[in-house]
Amino acid sequence: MSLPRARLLDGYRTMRTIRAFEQTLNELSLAGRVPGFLHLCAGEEAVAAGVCAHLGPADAVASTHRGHGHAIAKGVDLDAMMAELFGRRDGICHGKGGSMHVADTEKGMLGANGIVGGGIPLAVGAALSAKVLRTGGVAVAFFGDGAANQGLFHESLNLAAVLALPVVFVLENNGYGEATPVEYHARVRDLAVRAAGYGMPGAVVDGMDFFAVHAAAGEAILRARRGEGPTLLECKTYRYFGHYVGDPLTYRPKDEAERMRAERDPLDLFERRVVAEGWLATGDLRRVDDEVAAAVAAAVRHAEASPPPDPADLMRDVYVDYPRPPES
Amino acid sequence: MSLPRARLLDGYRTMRTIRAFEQTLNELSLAGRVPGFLHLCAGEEAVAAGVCAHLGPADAVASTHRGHGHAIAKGVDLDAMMAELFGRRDGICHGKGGSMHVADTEKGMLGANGIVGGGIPLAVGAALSAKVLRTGGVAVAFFGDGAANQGLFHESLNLAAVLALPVVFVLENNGYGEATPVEYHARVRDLAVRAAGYGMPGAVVDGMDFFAVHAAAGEAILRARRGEGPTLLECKTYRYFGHYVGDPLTYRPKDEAERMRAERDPLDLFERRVVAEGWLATGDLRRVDDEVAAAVAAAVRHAEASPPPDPADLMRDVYVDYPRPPES
Amino acid sequence: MAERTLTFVQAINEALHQAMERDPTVVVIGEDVAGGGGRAAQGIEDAWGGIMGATRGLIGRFGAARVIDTPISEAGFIGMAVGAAATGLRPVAELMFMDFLGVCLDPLLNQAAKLRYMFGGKARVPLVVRTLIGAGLRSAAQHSQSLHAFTTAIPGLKTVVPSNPHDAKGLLLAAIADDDPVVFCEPKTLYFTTGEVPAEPYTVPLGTAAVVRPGGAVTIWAVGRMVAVALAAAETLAAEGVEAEVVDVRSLSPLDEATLLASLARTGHLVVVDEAPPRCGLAADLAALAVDRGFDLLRGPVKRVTAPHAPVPFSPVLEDAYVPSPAQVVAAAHAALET
Amino acid sequence: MAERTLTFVQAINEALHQAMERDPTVVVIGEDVAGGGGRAAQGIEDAWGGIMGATRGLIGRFGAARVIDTPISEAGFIGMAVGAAATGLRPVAELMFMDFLGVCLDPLLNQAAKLRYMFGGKARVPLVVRTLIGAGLRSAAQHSQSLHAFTTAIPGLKTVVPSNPHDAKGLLLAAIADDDPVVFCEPKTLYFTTGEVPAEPYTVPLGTAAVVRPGGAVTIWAVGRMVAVALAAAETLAAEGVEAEVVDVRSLSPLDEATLLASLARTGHLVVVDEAPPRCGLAADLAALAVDRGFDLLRGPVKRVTAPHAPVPFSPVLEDAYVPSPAQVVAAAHAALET
Ligand SMILES: Cc1ncc(C[n+]2csc(CCOP(=O)(O)OP(=O)(O)O)c2C)c(N)n1
Ligand SMILES: Cc1ncc(C[n+]2csc(CCOP(=O)(O)OP(=O)(O)O)c2C)c(N)n1
Ligand SMILES: [Mg+2]
Ligand SMILES: [Mg+2]
Repeated sequence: MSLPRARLLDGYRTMRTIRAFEQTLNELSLAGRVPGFLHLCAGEEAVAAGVCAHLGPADAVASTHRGHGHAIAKGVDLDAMMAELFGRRDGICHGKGGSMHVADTEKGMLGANGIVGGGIPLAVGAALSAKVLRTGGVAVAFFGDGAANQGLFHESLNLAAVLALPVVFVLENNGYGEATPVEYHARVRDLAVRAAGYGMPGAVVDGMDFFAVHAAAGEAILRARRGEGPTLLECKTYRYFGHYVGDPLTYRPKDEAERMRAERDPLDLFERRVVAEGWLATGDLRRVDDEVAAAVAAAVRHAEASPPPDPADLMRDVYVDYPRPPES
Repeated sequence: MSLPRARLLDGYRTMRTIRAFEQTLNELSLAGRVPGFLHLCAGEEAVAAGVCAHLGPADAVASTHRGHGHAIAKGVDLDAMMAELFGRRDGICHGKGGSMHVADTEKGMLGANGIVGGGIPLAVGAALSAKVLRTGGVAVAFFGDGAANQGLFHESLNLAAVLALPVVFVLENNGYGEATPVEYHARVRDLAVRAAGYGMPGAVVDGMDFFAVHAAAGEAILRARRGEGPTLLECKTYRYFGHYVGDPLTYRPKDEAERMRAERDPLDLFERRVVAEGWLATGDLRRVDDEVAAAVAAAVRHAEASPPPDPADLMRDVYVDYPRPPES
Repeated sequence: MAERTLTFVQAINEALHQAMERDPTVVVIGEDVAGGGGRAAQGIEDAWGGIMGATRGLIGRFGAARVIDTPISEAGFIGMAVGAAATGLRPVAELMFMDFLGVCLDPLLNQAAKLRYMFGGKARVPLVVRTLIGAGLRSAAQHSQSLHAFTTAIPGLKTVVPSNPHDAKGLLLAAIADDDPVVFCEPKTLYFTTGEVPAEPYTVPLGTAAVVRPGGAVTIWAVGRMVAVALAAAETLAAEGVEAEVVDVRSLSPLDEATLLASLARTGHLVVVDEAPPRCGLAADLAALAVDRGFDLLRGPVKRVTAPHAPVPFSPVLEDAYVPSPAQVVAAAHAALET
Repeated sequence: MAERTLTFVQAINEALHQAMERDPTVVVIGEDVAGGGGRAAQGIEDAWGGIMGATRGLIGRFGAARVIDTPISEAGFIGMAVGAAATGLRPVAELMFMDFLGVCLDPLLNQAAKLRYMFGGKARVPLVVRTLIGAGLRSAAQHSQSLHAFTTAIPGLKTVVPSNPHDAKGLLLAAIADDDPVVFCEPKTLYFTTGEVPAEPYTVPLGTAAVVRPGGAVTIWAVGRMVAVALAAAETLAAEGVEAEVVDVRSLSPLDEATLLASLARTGHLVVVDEAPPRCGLAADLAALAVDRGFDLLRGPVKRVTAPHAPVPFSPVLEDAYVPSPAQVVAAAHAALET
């Protein structure tokens, strides 16, 4: 099943941007140029891109600690995002959030989230808003295989099913929660089977294949938009880097990531497909690559040029309105 | 499948004791003679009796706000239990716990629990102790249909499956969580299907039929004892009284309870079966009825004769050991 | 206008009706807030209207789309309410007993309280969580706690505790209109106490304390159910010739430091009364305020009257000994005046 | 015996080894406490040993039956630990960051803390929950909180916060040997600080504070990471001729009121330093103690130095402004001495 050329290019651009962004950050972080810890999603690009291709600004996504890809796919400004990761004043959160809290509510990006499972009920809430306010919007909750063992997952899915809310639960199964393999932390092959416990459709998708994700997500989002309720979509995927930048990766076979990169890389798979089918030419893709490289480099320059926040803003935005905070 | 005569009489005595205990409490509570709120389990006797018939003092159960039946079936002393409900010094918890916290750790009764779902992980913990300390014991978590929507349910079942612990999860589906029917709070006919999400066997049992519960629980407990891991057992049952004593019961059809009492009463079903099969004579059962009635009446007398706790004991048993509590 | 008397729970109910009437984005969410799972077809829609009737009648008036019964999934539905608040609704979620914060702290602690700050000011979370607090109903350790200090401690949340029907209505309307997340604690033993309540909608602004009894000898800061206990103690003290000034703290965060300290300035002596246990509680918080910003005003020790450092016991004699009494407040006032 | 220097995390690790060695009922439970899901077959059993290595080596020595990797299910596994503690084990559960209390408060608040009392003394819950607290690692609002006041506030729980490797080992061994549930808070920025630690097992009793610097002019009560901040401030003050006495509170519940008040008796002036925000926190709790039981000793206001009433920000410049500094403690000491 093909897509219009512009949509194909958009999908590819999203994936390439995520890849370039994450690779750049890996280097910057290892070089000590970015504060704090980073959870990178290189390898998982097809999920964010394939799902968010169906979403507009009236639709909401809630994300995870590994949230850069979702933010990029949801259209968050690259410069402002990079500045945020640097902790700068021009950051999308003015430096208050950092990598784990990148957010842009105007774009429907309800935030990365430092609490495993924490974003899931937020997406359900966005779906409730869409339903009550009849915006026609849908919500998507992204979360990992590890998060599927949190109580928040269970309660959120059942609640969404009971209230028939327009939300899609996208489980990014990358095989590990930190150092723990999914084969250890759950006794089922497919976590998607849990959907049946809520009377909700569940599906397993090849999360390395943009087209597979795009098709399955399209269907689920359409169901949601039609008022037919939620879906659980398990995307089998893989993270190339460690759990965080600096992870010694002692817990997975040395060649596992190399094999995935060589055989299942989502950008390669995409390229092979579109070229083989004659939908796009290699030159089209290389042009995107160049544009993306330039954009990411510009974002780094923008971030580095941005001043740090003013310490006087420490107490700003704790509340919308608060008569005199307590002295300390 | 028959049982030895003594086991049959035990099972009946347990059910009859629970029934008499709860009916007596309903009257006492309506008459204002028992403090606080009571959640009675009349109608659900076959579950507690059928499951606990397989348990010894080295086995543990964790219970719910509707816990009198589990405590009785687990062998907690009737006098001490009644005194507890009256808030007296001779209560099993010296008046500190009341109906929602009836417990006797020496009997392996880890407590009624005021938090919906709160007891489930405690049972998992008792199973961990049994496994690590190689006691040969098993643990049982009793909980309701409503509790199956708590995150604690989800996390506990998955954890028990992952660690292959000797625990049986007994879901008492009485059709309602407070005023909310199960058809509203879950979109599945059988909550037992959730077991599949944890790679755990799940079964649906007629919870009004002592023999059905006894057989299914026996199998699940044997599995657990053999080290083959946990099971989820959904027992379809019914509570005759309201959610609490005083509940106006506006949320269920007027004749529903009457129909259940007439057609599906666990004591009646038991009696019909044992008499029809010639396992016991009606006279045997009436003798038990009389003994039970006397025992419950004696428990009430004991409770009423017991003095209230000494207010000086207010600060006792907060800790095993605490150097001077703060003044207030 | 003629006087009109309502119970505390009627005042809450009226506030909810008026808020939903005026603002179509207000929704009510919780376990059995209608009851019967909204089974309109069977004519048993509003079977409960909340466990103590606070939400009764709402579903009939505003429909199941805005009065939402939930499964027993507090973390799920309060988390949902947070997400809904961040995307255009003004949810009023009911957490049946504050003890159940145990199963749903995260959506408040890590989400509602922090989204706006973490997002650099880009989010608003106009959420209200209504919840019952307090001992006295022989409900034992897991249904009797007063955990208002927990939410007061969390930057990003606001917390209020009304002590009478008038404030219950006015503070609830203010909380619902507020653009920040507010935890609205309802002392359950006040539910059927009565008081004058104007029929029209009105607000009691968050961040305002109220002097509920003037007096020059000693100040008593009290909250929730303890306001009545303080007033009873003040009567006894008055009979002894000691005029106590009683201040109803009522808004725990934001805190009306000015009104509290102004009273202390008038008397120089202070007793703080709170129903929660003593450690890291509101009483300690207010005593610390006194000894920091009000040290020059103090002419004696700040005495706290709180529950003891113990869980709430079931037995009536023990529970009665547990809850702070007017006699304890009188004794504390004596001690505060002793220096 | 020769001096022996360990890091804070090595001291914790040694205490865990020694406790497990001596008592076969001690088990360690948590996410990646071994890592790799205990996949012995693949030779990657101890892949992590805890996110910062505190539990490293345990699974190799004591096996997967006693060193238990869990799914990301804090309420489940801490609840399990409570149940295990009530039935014969002495679990040491690891809650990776104390911020995650949001998803697992119930097993502590409503179960571990209350079982013994509710059961009339029939249960013991010898549980330890180890958890990281504090800002400073640029981890933003959900991975930087210091929630030790939350557990201190709960009757039935004990809470300790060691400030150095020696106490880390001794308090952890005492906590594991204790028959009550203990929340053991580890200030994460201290993890790689070093100090003298005896090799043999020893305990620092719960309920004891320590005077870590004598001085007669002003008392500073501090906890955890703030002890070093207080000591740095004391150096500056000493240069001004003001000798500060620094007391490491270290056991928050039970609290060593005697040692704290004895120091106040010596100086008459008090500063309390805590890393958490001000409302209903430990600093308020201790200031309240001072103005109640220590009022006659006080010759000036009690000044608190805490984080501000805000979430922890990400950006280094903001986070550095957020965490209490020696300069703030010096200023507070000046204010405390001013009257
Ligand atoms: C409630 C909670 N528990 C634990 C953590 C620590 N933690 C951060 S990421 C992570 C692993 C999450 O695994 P998964 O959901 O599979 O997402 P992935 O990292 O693989 O993308 C853990 C345990 C946390 N942030 N929140
Ligand atoms: C965490 C929590 N939420 C809500 C309640 C209030 N509550 C007490 S019993 C109950 C219904 C429980 O339903 P179910 O699990 O089906 O048990 P049943 O009462 O039917 O035996 C509720 C909501 C509670 N005690 N704890
Ligand atoms: Mg994962
Ligand atoms: Mg039920």
